Amino acid sequence: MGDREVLLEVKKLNVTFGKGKKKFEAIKNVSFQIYKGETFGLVGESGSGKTTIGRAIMRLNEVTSGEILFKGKRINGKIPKDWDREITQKIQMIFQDPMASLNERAKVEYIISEGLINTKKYSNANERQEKVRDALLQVGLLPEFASRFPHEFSGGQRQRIGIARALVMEPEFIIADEPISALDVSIRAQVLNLLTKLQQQKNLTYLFIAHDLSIVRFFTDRTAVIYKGNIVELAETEKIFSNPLHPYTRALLSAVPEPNPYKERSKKMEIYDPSQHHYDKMPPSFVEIEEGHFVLANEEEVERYCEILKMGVSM
Amino acid sequence: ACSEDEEETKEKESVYRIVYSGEIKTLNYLKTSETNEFAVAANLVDGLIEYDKYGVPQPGLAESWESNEDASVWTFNLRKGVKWVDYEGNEVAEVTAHDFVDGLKYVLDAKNESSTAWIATVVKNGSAFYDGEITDFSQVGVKALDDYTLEYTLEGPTPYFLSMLNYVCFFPVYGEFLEEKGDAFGTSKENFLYNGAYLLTDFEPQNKRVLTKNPTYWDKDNVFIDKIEYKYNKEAANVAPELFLRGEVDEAAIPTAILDDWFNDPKKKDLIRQSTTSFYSYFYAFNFDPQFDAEYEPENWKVAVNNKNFRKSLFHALDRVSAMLTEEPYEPESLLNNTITPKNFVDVDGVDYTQLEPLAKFTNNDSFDKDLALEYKEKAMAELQGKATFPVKVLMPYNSGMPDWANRAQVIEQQMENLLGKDYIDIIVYAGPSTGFLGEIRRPGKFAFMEVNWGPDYADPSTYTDPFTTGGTYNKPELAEGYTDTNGQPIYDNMVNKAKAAIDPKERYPLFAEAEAFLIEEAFVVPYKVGGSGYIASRLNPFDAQYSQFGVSNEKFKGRKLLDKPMNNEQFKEAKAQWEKERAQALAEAK
Amino acid sequence: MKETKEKILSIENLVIKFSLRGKVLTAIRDVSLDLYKGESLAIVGESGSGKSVLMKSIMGLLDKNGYIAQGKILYQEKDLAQFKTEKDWLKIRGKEIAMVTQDPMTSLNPLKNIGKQIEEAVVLHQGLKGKEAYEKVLQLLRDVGIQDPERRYKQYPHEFSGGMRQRIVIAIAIACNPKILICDEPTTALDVTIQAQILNLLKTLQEKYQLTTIYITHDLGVVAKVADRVAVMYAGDVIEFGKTDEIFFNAKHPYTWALISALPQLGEKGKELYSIKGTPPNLFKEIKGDAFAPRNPYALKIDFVETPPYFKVSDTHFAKTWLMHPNAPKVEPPEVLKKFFEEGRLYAHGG
Amino acid sequence: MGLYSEEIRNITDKSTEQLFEFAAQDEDQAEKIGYSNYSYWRSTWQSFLKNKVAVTLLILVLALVLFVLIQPYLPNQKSPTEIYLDPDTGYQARNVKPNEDFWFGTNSIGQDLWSRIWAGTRTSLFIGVVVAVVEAIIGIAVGALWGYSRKLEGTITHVYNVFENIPTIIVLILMSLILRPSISTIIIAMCITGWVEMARFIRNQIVILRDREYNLASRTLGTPTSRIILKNLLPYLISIIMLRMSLAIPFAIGSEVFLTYIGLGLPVSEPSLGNLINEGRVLMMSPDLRYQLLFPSIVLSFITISFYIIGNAFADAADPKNHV
Amino acid sequence: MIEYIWKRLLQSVVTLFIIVTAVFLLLRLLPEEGYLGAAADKMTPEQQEIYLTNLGLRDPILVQLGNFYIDLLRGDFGKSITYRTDVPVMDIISDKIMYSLTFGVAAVIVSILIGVPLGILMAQFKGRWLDRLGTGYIVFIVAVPSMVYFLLIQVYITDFFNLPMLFDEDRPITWVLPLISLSLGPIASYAMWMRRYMVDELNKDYIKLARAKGVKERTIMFRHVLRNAFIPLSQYLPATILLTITGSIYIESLYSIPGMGGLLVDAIQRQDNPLVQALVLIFSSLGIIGLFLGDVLMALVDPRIKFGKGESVR
Ligand SMILES: Nc1ncnc2c1ncn2[C@@H]1O[C@H](COP(=O)(O)OP(=O)(O)OP(=O)(O)O)[C@@H](O)[C@H]1O
Ligand SMILES: Nc1ncnc2c1ncn2[C@@H]1O[C@H](COP(=O)(O)OP(=O)(O)OP(=O)(O)O)[C@@H](O)[C@H]1O
Ligand SMILES: [Mg+2]
Ligand SMILES: [Mg+2]
Repeated sequence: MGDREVLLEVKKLNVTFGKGKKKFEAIKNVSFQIYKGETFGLVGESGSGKTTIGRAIMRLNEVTSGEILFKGKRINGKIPKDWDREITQKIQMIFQDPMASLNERAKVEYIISEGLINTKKYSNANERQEKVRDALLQVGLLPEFASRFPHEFSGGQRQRIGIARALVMEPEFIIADEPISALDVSIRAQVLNLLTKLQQQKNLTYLFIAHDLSIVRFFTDRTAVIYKGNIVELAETEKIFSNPLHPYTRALLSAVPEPNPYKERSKKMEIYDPSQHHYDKMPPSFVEIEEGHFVLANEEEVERYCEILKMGVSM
Repeated sequence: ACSEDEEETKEKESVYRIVYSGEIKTLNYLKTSETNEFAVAANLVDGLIEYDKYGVPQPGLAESWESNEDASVWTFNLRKGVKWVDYEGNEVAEVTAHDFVDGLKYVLDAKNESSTAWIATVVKNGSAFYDGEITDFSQVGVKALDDYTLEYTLEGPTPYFLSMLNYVCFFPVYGEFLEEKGDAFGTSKENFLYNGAYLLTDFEPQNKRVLTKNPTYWDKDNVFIDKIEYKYNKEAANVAPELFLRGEVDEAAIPTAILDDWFNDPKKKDLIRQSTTSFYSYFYAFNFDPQFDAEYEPENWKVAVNNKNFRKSLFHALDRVSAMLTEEPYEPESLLNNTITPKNFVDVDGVDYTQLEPLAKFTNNDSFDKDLALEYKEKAMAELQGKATFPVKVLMPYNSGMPDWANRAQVIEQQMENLLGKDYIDIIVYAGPSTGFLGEIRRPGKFAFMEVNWGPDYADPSTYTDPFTTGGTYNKPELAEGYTDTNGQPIYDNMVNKAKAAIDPKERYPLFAEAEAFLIEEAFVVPYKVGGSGYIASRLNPFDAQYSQFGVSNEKFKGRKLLDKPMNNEQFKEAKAQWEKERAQALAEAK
Repeated sequence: MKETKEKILSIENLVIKFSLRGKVLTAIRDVSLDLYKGESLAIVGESGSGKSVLMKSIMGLLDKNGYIAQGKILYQEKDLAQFKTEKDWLKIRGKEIAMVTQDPMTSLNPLKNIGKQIEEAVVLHQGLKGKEAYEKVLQLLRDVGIQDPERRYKQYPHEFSGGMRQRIVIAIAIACNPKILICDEPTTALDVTIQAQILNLLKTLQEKYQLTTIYITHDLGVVAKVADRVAVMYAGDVIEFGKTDEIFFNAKHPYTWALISALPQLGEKGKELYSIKGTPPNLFKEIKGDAFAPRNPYALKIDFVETPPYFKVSDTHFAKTWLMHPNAPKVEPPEVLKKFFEEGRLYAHGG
Repeated sequence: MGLYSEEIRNITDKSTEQLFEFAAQDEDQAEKIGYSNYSYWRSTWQSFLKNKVAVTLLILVLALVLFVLIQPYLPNQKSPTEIYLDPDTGYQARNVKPNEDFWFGTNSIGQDLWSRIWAGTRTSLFIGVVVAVVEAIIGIAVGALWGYSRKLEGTITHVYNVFENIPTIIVLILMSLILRPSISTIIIAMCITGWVEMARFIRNQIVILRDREYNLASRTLGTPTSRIILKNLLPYLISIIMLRMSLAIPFAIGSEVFLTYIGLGLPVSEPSLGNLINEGRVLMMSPDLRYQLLFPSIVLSFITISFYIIGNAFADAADPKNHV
Repeated sequence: MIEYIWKRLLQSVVTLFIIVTAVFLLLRLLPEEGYLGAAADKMTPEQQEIYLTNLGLRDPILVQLGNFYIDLLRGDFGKSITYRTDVPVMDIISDKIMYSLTFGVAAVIVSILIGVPLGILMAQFKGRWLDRLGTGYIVFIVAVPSMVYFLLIQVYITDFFNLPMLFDEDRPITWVLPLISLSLGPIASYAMWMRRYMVDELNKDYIKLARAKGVKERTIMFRHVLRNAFIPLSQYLPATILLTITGSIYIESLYSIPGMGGLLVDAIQRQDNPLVQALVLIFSSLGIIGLFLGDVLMALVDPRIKFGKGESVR
């Protein structure tokens, strides 16, 4: 597993907003790697910093310290123009709100071809049109939709347009920031299916941000759980679900409602109380507790978690 | 307000109320040269002399006077017991001869920026003192021989010096007070001393001012109006007629625009009459030094204007009645002036200056003559063939702040072009700036043919011939081609100098009349009209005011009475005829 | 589960239309629905199916361009559909029926402190004044789990997090002392952990104050957690209703099937998740037959011709699909669902 | 409960056997349902057309503009500056009441008011339109930069504060004094102060819009700022811009009237609504002559009201929220 | 907060400095003729030169500017040149400011008292006759040139009630008409803004919740909407009040009110530089203070706003 090609690496990332008294550390010393071809999940409650990480990779937020490497090369801070252009194209993003992320006053055609115009890859208008057509077909929309405006589409279709917009750039890496939270159940499925299909066809790598663990479980290969700017647990998704170690992960898992009245009624919620840690005495570190399973813990907790692992107790 | 209880005891107070839109900047009569400003001062401060209602000089603060042979040294004996008082009537000092010296000293001190200093330079060494060439004021030709005797020594013979004394620069000031107040002199009713017929009891600029009869005035028996209330209103021109109808004011100028309405309304018709004219003279000037933009072809104009026939064609083509209709639609002729010097300015033995032989033919004939105009046009066309391009562009600016002038310009443009033909002239009506018009247009010579005006500075015909001598800023006739005399000077300058050398009016005036006639005959200017225009409704009798061609006398309320009912136009004309008769008599008697 | 069966509110053949720039849109098409005392009813359905409009009509809070074209809303022998004046409605709003709205961020007046906003309801509906009212507000704040209520009383909405604001909104609804509490997507804007807390809170409050509750949601997980009974809406119509387990494990309408099948929990990693093709119908047009038919893989020809009636599945469970007609071909739900149903029933017996 | 059972009975009779067959599933059909063929501008136009008052006024305004443009070429038109003479007296036909010769009468020097009013309307509309356009261009450019560029924000804010706090009349008067009274002076004077409001307005809108997700999306695609402003931001502002521009026209005309009042307007030889009204103002006291004020006032009021209503109606119509 | 005020103050001073300097320089572009007035004709060029030199206009422009600022720092605004010769500029202004202040404040009060309730009622009865009536009024005010109806009001109303036409401070009745005329415009704009803010506010979610609570519509209007709608208005309020002090040029001229309205126009037209500069300083300061007070007022009524958090430019 360790031999897999690392596509994106985040090293000791810190993001701070504001200055002086209003200073706010949104991301604290976060590190993780994303392998080529996988879907990497990022879960956590609202305000925990998920979007901030995504935007830091997209270079929409400035990084306070730390490094972000794409294919081993740094992409944060000052970088050469060529490289900038390349990663603009290679890393793409799908946004949370399908309505807000489309320019309502532009035709679908422009929205999708916008990136192409910028990279000047297809200077010829016909070629671009062709590309737009392909992209629309790929996301399961009809090419004639190109001449319409976004608000003529349903939520699911809009999100597909957003995906098509990312796809025409022929990216290798896509950050999907809660791409389905704003959609209702029936449309969610459409979008998830589409993302899966595209990944298979194009060997894409996803960073999938969500707060709903049931979706993360269905969709991702590995998952990181983030709490107040710290990654508290990172492992293969199934492992997280079968062996959640960090109390916050467990709380999060217990909070997801099950679509089963019987189960749901018998379920007990765990509440995460950060004061249970005694980090002032013994500061925590991000330890690999078993292969590929990292958790934020101090020595005392590591011992306890190992215990749990051995016993194989799950939720 | 304080007069309320007095009303019961006394007979009804005589109050004259008016709205005005032009505020005064200062009360400092030693500094100002603006009519509306010295008009206030004229009622607050008396000078050496004043005039009666026919224009005969009368003793003011001077009880008597005499001059030497050639009229270059004048001595005045002052009235005793005249007091300087403050605005509440409290006595401050007595008026003495020193006050006149102090006044002149102030005026001639350049740093005081008196805009009337140039008149005071008639006094010996006045100019030198002003320019700083001499610093000792005692060398200047004004002396208090004692408290009640004042002597002026002049630069040269000045037979009309008496009329100059009617001007503010020769007014007295109480030197101690002036010194004490410094720059603040004349900025408020408190910073001012009074020896005139009225006290300024209320002075709120841009709001109101009230003149109240001065109880300590030396001649208070001849002051009949007890109080004069001025109310400021920027829209005075529009609201005054209505205010007059409602009895809120006692005088209102009636704008031309609504005249018809008043004349057609039997109730209003009898309230209005023509207003009296002033000694401002308006005329159209041909510019011999065109400095305007190339787009208006100054070179071509220069060629054309130096052709006498061309000038004469325009001279005769200007239908002045038609132009005058824009401001006086009923009796346009009454305002027209056929000479530069208006009627009733000076006379020789009862013969009005404008009726002197050289001028009489112009005075009694309208310059407008279609046939002559066309005749001259033909001649000019023939002579200028190949020299000038036709139509000749005639740049005719007007002040855009004066709607009447704008209208007049449009009328004239059309009228002259239609008469002379658009193939001959192309009059270009041009809107000049509303402030600094003269400085932008007339003085730099940025016009071809334009309405200009001139007001007299003293009661002598030379005041009207001055603007056209070399150095004048009007139309530079000295540059006209073909008018150089044998001595290398312009013919006109020679004529004026010759006139100036004569002292006796009998000799002097006809010479000036000749010079003036020359200007008209050669069509350097087209006389147009006298100042003052339109109609007013007023409870004042225009013929009981002091009459002076120049200076402040005629601004005085002293001696005036309020009518119960305003004069109508018929009454006005009657009274005018009467007055003219009486005046001729009075003048003859005075000699 | 309560078996009282006492109807507290009854909607009969309700049709609600909106006029929009000259055109008419039918948002609720002939809906009939009963609400029983003490129960908690969940209304599910995709976005735009008319859930909110239905609830707003109960409160008399339809937008100005909307009107009840037909039908009755019976509450305590009064027909709310006939209410016209504000005076009528004031007897119902808050006092009898209260509402928890979807968006806690914008539902509070930003310029009034939290305490005053709750107190307004307390004064209005509980007749308390001054100190008493103040005490009551503190009590309510404590009830909805807000610590340090004295301090919080004086704070303004912007000083609260989303979850806390939602609690305030709930406190306001409770303060009205209503008989019926409508929760219109009370947790959609919140993240899972907070959602769970809020739902638990609502449940406790429901018991404590003996409220009849209506939940509107499109999250079946939420339904499972809180509802006794479920009504499924599609394009302005209730197409199936029944007890929660009946809907979850014995659904009959293909739309309900689709809804459940699309749950990611039912999906298999790497495989396609079930999804409904197409988009909902245009409400401006008249809908003939079963509104879901064009997107229904099991559509019968009659679905395009005739609107199906409610077919009875059990005494408490009805479905509006021709598939239930005796003449209709027998269809089985999709495979995944069958498995889910099995599992569920197992639980039912086990649990 | 009785409600439901009853219906079932009825229905069973109605339905025939063969209807209970599966219908063929057509996926495309499923996708297409629920769409209308929508076009933004067409819808905008259609919503606008629904506002009968605005449409009527628009037609009238267009008619007015057209008329004002062709009026001099129509038969029997008089010159706006020619002074007409009374054939009897040979002097100016002053203050002639409206008659068949002079449809709106003449003014105090015998010029034809009918043609003066249209010439004046022409001038004033020209000033209004030019000012509105220039203001819009400068205002939008500055406002867009101000709102979007964080670097320039401080500087422009300062410039704004300066312009905002110099009393407008000072600038208007100073400009009119320094330059000559003429159409271009008036236009320059008004533009100098006019763009400020527009810029602030655009900036506020852009600040609201600039952090919307779709702009972030464009940034992630590497779209240059200029195009983001042009394509992503300005189209959202078009309705507001139009509204403001349509209000700027009457405002500019109003300012011209004001300038004329304080004596800095166009020369009388150049008819404009401003100086026509100012001339007429003097005559208000005489009932006989009031017609000279009446006509230009009516035209001015009509233009103002029309643009006001049309602008508002258009802004309403351009808001997609109000489209069906 | 304190820090914020300091920063704002500093900014304002810089802004003022720029404004005053700019106006100062602009004034030097005016033709010199203007300083001489009618007297110019009778003055010799030398005399004119002396006059202009005495005014300081012959100094290099930077020296003039420097002198101006030095005097200003000493609190000396200079003396009037052409408006009221040699009278200290501040005396002139202080004579007038009371009238303008009284009229301005009264007009603001009247227009708020009428305009705001009108706007509220229009919002409450949106689309009904009252709303239409109000809109009609607003459109009328916008459309008809004010100089036309002001004059009509003055002439006909005074005629009808037999009132004096001109303002006389000692006769209270003469205050009424100018005040009414002065208020007509602001009433319309207050009504218009109030209506718009109310309608905006009425569409917000919290109003729905309030309705759902069972609060009466009228209570909603007054307890919830009104205050919230006042916030956007409150920001402009001080500025409007302060600027109303400058008065209406036209009304002041019609009724002979000795206020500030015409002063500025006169001062510029007469090129009375010291007066213009002082007035610009005053007006600009008023504007800036108004803006600042607006922000403070807004922060007072709106608990969401804290000072220092992002510099809002309105
Ligand atoms: N531009 C910014 N300035 C200041 N603080 C910010 C900024 N952007 C984000 N934050 C803060 O950083 C923290 C993390 O925000 P982020 O948006 O990354 O959370 P998230 O996990 O994506 O939350 P959600 O699930 O609500 O999207 C939050 O507390 C947020 O308030
Ligand atoms: N004021 C209105 N004018 C016109 N149409 C409206 C109005 N309010 C609601 N509708 C329409 O009525 C339909 C039902 O809306 P409703 O808000 O009830 O949906 P919902 O089921 O609550 O959806 P969501 O889950 O998104 O809240 C929608 O098509 C909506 O567009
Ligand atoms: Mg986020
Ligand atoms: Mg809803």
